[in-house]
Amino acid sequence: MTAHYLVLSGLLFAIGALGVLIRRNAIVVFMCVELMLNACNLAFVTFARQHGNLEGQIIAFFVMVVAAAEVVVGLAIIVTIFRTRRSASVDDANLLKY
Amino acid sequence: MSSLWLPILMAVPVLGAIVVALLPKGSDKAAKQLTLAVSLVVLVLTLVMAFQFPSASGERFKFEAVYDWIPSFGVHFGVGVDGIALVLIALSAVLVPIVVLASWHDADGVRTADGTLITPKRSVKTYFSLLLVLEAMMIGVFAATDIFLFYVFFEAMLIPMYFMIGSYGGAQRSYAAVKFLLYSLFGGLLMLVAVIGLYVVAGKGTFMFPELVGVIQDPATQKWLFAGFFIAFAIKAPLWPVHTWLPDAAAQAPAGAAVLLVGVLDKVGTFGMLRFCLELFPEAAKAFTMPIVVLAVISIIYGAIVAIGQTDMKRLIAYTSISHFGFIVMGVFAMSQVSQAGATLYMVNHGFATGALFLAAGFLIARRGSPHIADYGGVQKVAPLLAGYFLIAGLAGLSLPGLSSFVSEFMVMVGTYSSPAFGSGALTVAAIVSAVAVILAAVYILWMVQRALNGPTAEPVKAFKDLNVREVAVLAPLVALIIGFGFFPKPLLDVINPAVTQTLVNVKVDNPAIAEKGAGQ
Amino acid sequence: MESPVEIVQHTAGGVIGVSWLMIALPLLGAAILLILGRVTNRWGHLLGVAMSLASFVVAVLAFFELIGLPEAQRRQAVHLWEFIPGMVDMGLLIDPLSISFALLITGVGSLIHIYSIGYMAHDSDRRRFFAYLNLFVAAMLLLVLADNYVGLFIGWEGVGLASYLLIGFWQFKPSAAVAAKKAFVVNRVGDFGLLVGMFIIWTSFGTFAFADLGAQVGTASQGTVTAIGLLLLLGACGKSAQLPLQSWLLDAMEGPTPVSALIHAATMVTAGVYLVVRSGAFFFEPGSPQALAVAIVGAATLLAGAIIGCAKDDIKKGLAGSTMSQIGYMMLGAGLGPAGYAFAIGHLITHGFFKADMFLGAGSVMHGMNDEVDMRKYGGLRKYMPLTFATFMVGYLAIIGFPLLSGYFTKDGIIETAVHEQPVLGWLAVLGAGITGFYMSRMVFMTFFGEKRWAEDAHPHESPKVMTIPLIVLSIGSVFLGGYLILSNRLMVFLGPATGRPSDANLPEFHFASTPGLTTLALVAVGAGFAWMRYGKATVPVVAPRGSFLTTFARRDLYGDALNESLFMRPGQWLTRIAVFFDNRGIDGVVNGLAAGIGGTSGRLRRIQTGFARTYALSILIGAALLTGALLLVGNI
Amino acid sequence: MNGVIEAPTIEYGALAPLLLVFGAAVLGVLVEAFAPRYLRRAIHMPLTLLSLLGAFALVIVTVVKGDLAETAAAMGAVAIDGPALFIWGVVLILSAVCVLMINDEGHFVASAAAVPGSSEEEEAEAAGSEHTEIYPLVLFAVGGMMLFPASNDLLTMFVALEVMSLPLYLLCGLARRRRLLSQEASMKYFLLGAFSSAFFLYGAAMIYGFAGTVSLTGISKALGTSGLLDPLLMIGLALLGVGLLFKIGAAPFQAWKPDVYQGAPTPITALMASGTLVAAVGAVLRVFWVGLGNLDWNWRPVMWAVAALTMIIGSVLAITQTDIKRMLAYSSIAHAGFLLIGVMATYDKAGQNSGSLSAILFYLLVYSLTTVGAFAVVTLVRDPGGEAWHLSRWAGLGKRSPVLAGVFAFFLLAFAGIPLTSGFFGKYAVFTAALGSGMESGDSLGGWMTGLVVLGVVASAVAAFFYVRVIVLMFFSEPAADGPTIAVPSMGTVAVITVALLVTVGVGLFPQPVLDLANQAASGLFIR
Repeated sequence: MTAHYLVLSGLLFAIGALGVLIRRNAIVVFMCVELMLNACNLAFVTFARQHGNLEGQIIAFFVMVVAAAEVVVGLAIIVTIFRTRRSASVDDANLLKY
Repeated sequence: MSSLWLPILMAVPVLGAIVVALLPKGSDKAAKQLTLAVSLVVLVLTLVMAFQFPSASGERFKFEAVYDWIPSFGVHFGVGVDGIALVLIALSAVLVPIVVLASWHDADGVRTADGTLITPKRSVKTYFSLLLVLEAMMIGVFAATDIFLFYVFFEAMLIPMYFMIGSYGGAQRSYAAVKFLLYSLFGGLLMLVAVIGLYVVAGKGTFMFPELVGVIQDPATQKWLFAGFFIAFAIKAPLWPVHTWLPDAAAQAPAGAAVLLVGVLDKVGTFGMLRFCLELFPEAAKAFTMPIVVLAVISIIYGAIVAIGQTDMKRLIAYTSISHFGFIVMGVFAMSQVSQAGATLYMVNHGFATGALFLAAGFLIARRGSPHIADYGGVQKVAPLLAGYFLIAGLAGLSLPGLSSFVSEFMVMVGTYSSPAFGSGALTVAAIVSAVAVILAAVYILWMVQRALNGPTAEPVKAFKDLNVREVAVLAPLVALIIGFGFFPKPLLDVINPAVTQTLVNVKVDNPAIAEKGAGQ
Repeated sequence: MESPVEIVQHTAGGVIGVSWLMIALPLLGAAILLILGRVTNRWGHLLGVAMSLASFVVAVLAFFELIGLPEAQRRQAVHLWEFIPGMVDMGLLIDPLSISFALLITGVGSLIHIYSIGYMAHDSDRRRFFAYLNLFVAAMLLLVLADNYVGLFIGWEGVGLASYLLIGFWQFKPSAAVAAKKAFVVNRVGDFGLLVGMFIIWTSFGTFAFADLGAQVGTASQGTVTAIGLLLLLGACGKSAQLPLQSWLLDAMEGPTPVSALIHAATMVTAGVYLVVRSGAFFFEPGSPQALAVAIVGAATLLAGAIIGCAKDDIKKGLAGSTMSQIGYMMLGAGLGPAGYAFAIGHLITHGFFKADMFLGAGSVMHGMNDEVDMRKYGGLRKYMPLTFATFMVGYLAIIGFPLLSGYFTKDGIIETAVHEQPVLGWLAVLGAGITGFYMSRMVFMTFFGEKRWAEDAHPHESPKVMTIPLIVLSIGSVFLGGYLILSNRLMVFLGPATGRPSDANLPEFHFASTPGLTTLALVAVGAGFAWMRYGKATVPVVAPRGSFLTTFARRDLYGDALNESLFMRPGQWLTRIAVFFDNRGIDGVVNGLAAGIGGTSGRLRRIQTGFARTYALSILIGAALLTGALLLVGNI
Repeated sequence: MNGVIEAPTIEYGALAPLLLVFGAAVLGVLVEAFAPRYLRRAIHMPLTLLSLLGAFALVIVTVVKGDLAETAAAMGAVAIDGPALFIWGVVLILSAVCVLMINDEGHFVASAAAVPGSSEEEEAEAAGSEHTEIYPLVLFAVGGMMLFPASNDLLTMFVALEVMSLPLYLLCGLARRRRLLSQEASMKYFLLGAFSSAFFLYGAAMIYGFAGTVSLTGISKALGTSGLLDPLLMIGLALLGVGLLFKIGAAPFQAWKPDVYQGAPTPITALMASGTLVAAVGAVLRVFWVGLGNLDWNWRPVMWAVAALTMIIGSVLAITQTDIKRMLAYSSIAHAGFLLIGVMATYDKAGQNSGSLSAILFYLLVYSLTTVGAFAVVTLVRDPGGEAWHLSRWAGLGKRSPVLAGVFAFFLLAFAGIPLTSGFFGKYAVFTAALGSGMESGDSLGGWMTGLVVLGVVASAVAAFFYVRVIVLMFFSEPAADGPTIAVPSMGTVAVITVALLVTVGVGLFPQPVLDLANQAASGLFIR
């Protein structure tokens, strides 16, 4: 019965990954990453339930904290880029290539 | 047990190099003189050592010295010489001072007879310290009795030569230098795999050559490892078809460097075949003999034919060397006492003969600023000495009887023809075909002589000055050696023969020569 | 038949003990002259002559010491030094054969040295010339004195070198340079044969020393012996300008005339004959394929040479043709086994005299006619240079075999034996003699008779004593030597120990009125008469008429050069071009192509680094998918 | 489960180095908060350096004391064993060296917030203000690098990964010159890094799902008992791998490396190219042989492909690079490939693999130091607009400043693995290990290992080409008319280059001491 949750988390993860690939706006891309992280959380919690131990749930909390930290850093970077380029599009920033 | 001869022999030039490199700015002359002095010291030491050789202790290797270097890899700083190594070390020790003298002005901007600058001024100190480093490595590579140490020198030698070609050479120098380096490096890396493989398979935990002889038994393994070593050596001693780096490198290198490149560095390849390919992997060596002899014969004839077609002196000489290396390889793999002794002697004589030829050509080019034969003509009239030495060197190149190279070439051919190692007539055929090179050699040398030295004197040639004292001092010793060993090769052969006998024992070919004639003892 | 006697190691000292001086002295002379260089310009030529004479003296003394010994002792091997340990011991072999060569070489050599003092007087490089001459003498002596094939080969190539240097002595003339190179290269073709022959000798007998070989040849298979014989013959053809390797000799006339006299007439070119005789062991029984081959080559060459001689207007080339032809006779003789050896060697010696005589005479003429060589521009010179004329006449009579002169005895000896052993070849030789009569007479008439056809500035005059005296000495030899050697078989008996000879019982005696002999004389007379009509009575046009097909055929040296060119030179050049191209484009092309290929790949691959973060993300996703897939796959294997 | 939770035990002694670094980092933040602007640098520099050196000293002490715990510290969260300590030492040296470089003027932006080319920026530059936050950020990153290879459960590892990465994301964006590039690099690194760490986390989740625990010890126990072909496990393994391989820049996860290395301020590039790589390889080793050691039959073939691909991509793509930093980035990709060969070799059952483990540790040490040296040289070759990155600008450097060019050439030769340089022995050790394990009976790959080594050899021959190309440029071609100026190196940079050179030369001549160290570190293997 935990299977459904796993499937859901899988879906979420896939959606997030796809979002990263499809969306241009850096913020959205970043939110997709967060979505992937949360998919992980769901999986952890599910497994915690399945194995009947707390580890998974504890991990989920850790992940949230890390994600928060990531947000801080990420937004800082993205905002700077936006200020410089007047655009938050991931594709605009491709001076570095080949 | 451990004698200090060889370590000292290697230390002296290294220290010399460091001192030369540290000399203050503008002390070019001092650098040259110091280098010359150091190289002469090395020469003297080598000769003293050589004269002690017969009486020195040790079965296979004499003057042995073995120190731990990298215990956890089983690597030793192990040096020692048998007859073969000794003569090659002596060759290097003789050539270096001559080269130093010959390239006296190479680094400070060469001007032609009519005063046009061919090569700009470059760092003299660097050039000569590189030369000394190279000398140390040349001695080391022949002296190494530890396979890993041999490999280290084998590869490290490339670097000084690379810089000598790359920053002191002709117009195409960087292309030539890179080609030379990558070609050899590639071969060397394949050899590295074989070296490691040998270490792992042998499982002896050591790289000392004597302890690894005859350890690998399984024929299949032997073949793989043999291939690894042989390819590296074939590239080094350019064997058809992996030879094309040599003409470029030799043509672009300054004459002095070219002499060391063709005279000594390439010998490492043939030396390696004789010392390592044969003794470590005898079964494989026997299995591969025929294909390799075929390649050698191709090199002999092909090199000669292509040489005939060259318009650039140095390239021409390089191709003649390819032909000569064919002879050496053929002699090595014919696996008879006479042929291998001949091949070893050939390594030495070729060093002198081709060295002299390169240097004479270098002096010619230094006066005219062009390597193209067509730009010369009638040199004989204005510079008889230069022409004379050039001619003698050339005659040595076509191994005229009475000159040293004849003895070795003759021994290689006779030894191959009469090799008892293999019943098959293939070797006799190889010998006969290779003898055709005798005719071709006359063509490529004499045609060059005819075009460059004979005929009416070309306009720019009229300005030529004849050899000066320094240049005579460069060529005279070589010519003396060429003629001397042409009539009295015994001293060399007496040293070489026992070592060759030992080799053949390790290769386990039935060799009547060891019993009676040939062994010279 | 008596076979050669055993070679004994020379123990007692004496002159034979120091016979190496014969070689050493001229070698020393050459070394001094070359190393000291200009310093010796003033007295260099004198040193050269002195050294040559000294070596002649040694030879004479050795000769007398040798004939002092009993027959069985007359082959003395003198050990010198260990050359290649276990392979070759360098040593000299003093026996009748080698000593007679030594006498010829040093004797005629010395005369030519002396002659050259005068001939080269005006050449700035006279010193170098004498250095080379000495070098040649030394090498030639090593060739004939060495007691093993390797030593012989060293001398063999040494004379080749000397001849190269001397032909190209005036190397600033492109023609001379080319001729020198050609001579060397063609000789190398012969050397190839000699080399391979030596391989087989070593392989089958394990020695190069004549002493050991003589005994062992019997042990080898017929095939081996034949192979060796034919290969040695190839070598001989190269040195002695026999067909098919004759082409270099005519060009070799580019050298100064004394050189042509010494090297390309008297001595070096006869080395081939020496080789065959010295290797008698391999040619012993006449009629064996290799012996027959020698005889055939000889016969063919004697005709070819004679024909060429008929058409040449250049006096030296005419003589060169005749040299070819005469050596052909010697070869023929050498191919007839021990019976012919004595005559071959005899003819070789006498030819050495009269041909040298005539070459030097020609030189003297050129000297007077400021180096004009075209006989059509001579004529009526007998009044102006009587001595030269007289000596030349002697040589002429000797060569056409005028009764009782040297050539008569030796050539006739060869012809007689040939007719007896190989009739066909014998009669060809007779024919050849007739042609000889024609072309030599032609030469004499064109040069010394008829009316003047000189260039305006020509002031013919007799040459100085230093040049004429050698002529006289040589002509004396040309008169008497032959008779002395042949009559009562002196030479044959003398050479016996070295070459083997018919047993005393059936030593041939000389018939003055044999069929072949008389036929020869008749034909010679016809030839001479024909020559008189064409060139004596009739006026000789200054420019050569087109001439018949046969004439052009002869003028072009029987198209020998054309043949070589179309058969070897051109294909060779093409091969070279192709090889060079293949090397640059083919082999090196592959190497560079490989490098370029990697570079290209890199250039294309780096395009996948688009710089778009999302592309990178995609690559990561794909990578993840691949990894997962791979792992699941591997897991289920 | 009962409600009683015991208080966790923490081995402060063993963890001291780690704690010191993190503590100093926190202290640094406080300094940022309270110390006056003009004082900050004066405080930060010694604080950072001292804490790093102190931590290094502590590591030495622990090693000398020698009694390593049999089990992981901090309730099994942090494994402080031989390899970990070795890596700690290496990371600490590297970071200390890098800090010397970082400390130089002119690498970092005056005010990150200011728009490039804006008036604010000019003012900030005029005021000489600068971002002293760099120091604590570096310290956090270093702390992460230490924790990453030492963490004994996937959670700790994930946290360490982030602690290591987040500061680096920021640092990448702080270049003073070419700020657009710098910011772009920073963003790419951030997004992709976050993306990949998400994979890592999901992989961890899957494995947790399989094993019911995230501690590596537990995982390997679980593997020992139950069936190994559970798809959960495989997926987990794969995704975990993605996260780790991304960090060491193995193909096909290498895409970020060139861009980030090029854009980031060179000292930071040096830190990433050396420290991050070392830490990541350490983590890979720990996960793949402590956690998944029993699974090697499954992951080694895949790793084989990855290693091969990485070497090829790295060396082939480097050939046509025209930017020195990009070229070095690709070269570091190629070297990651060589290191993976080592990882492949290190499979044998406990005790057997110490040889190859020490090979990898040795390789890490020598390679990373050479790398730092090389980047240090790059910082000195300047154009008016900043560092001269384009290779064409390096033409004839050998004429203008032979010493610098010579040193750089030597580093390049070391990268190429020419004998008598440290790089050669690194390669040699790894290749030997690989062949050795290939020859072992019962190796799942056997002959394939030889194949991989040959491939590696070919790759390094190709790689040699572009190293040589730079040497050709520097020495054999004539200098450009308006060639780059060579900045007068600060004491710090001189020190960096000297250290790097000494190690490269010294180890090249006498590798034995370092080898002994590596052997000793490897002898204990990992705590399981």
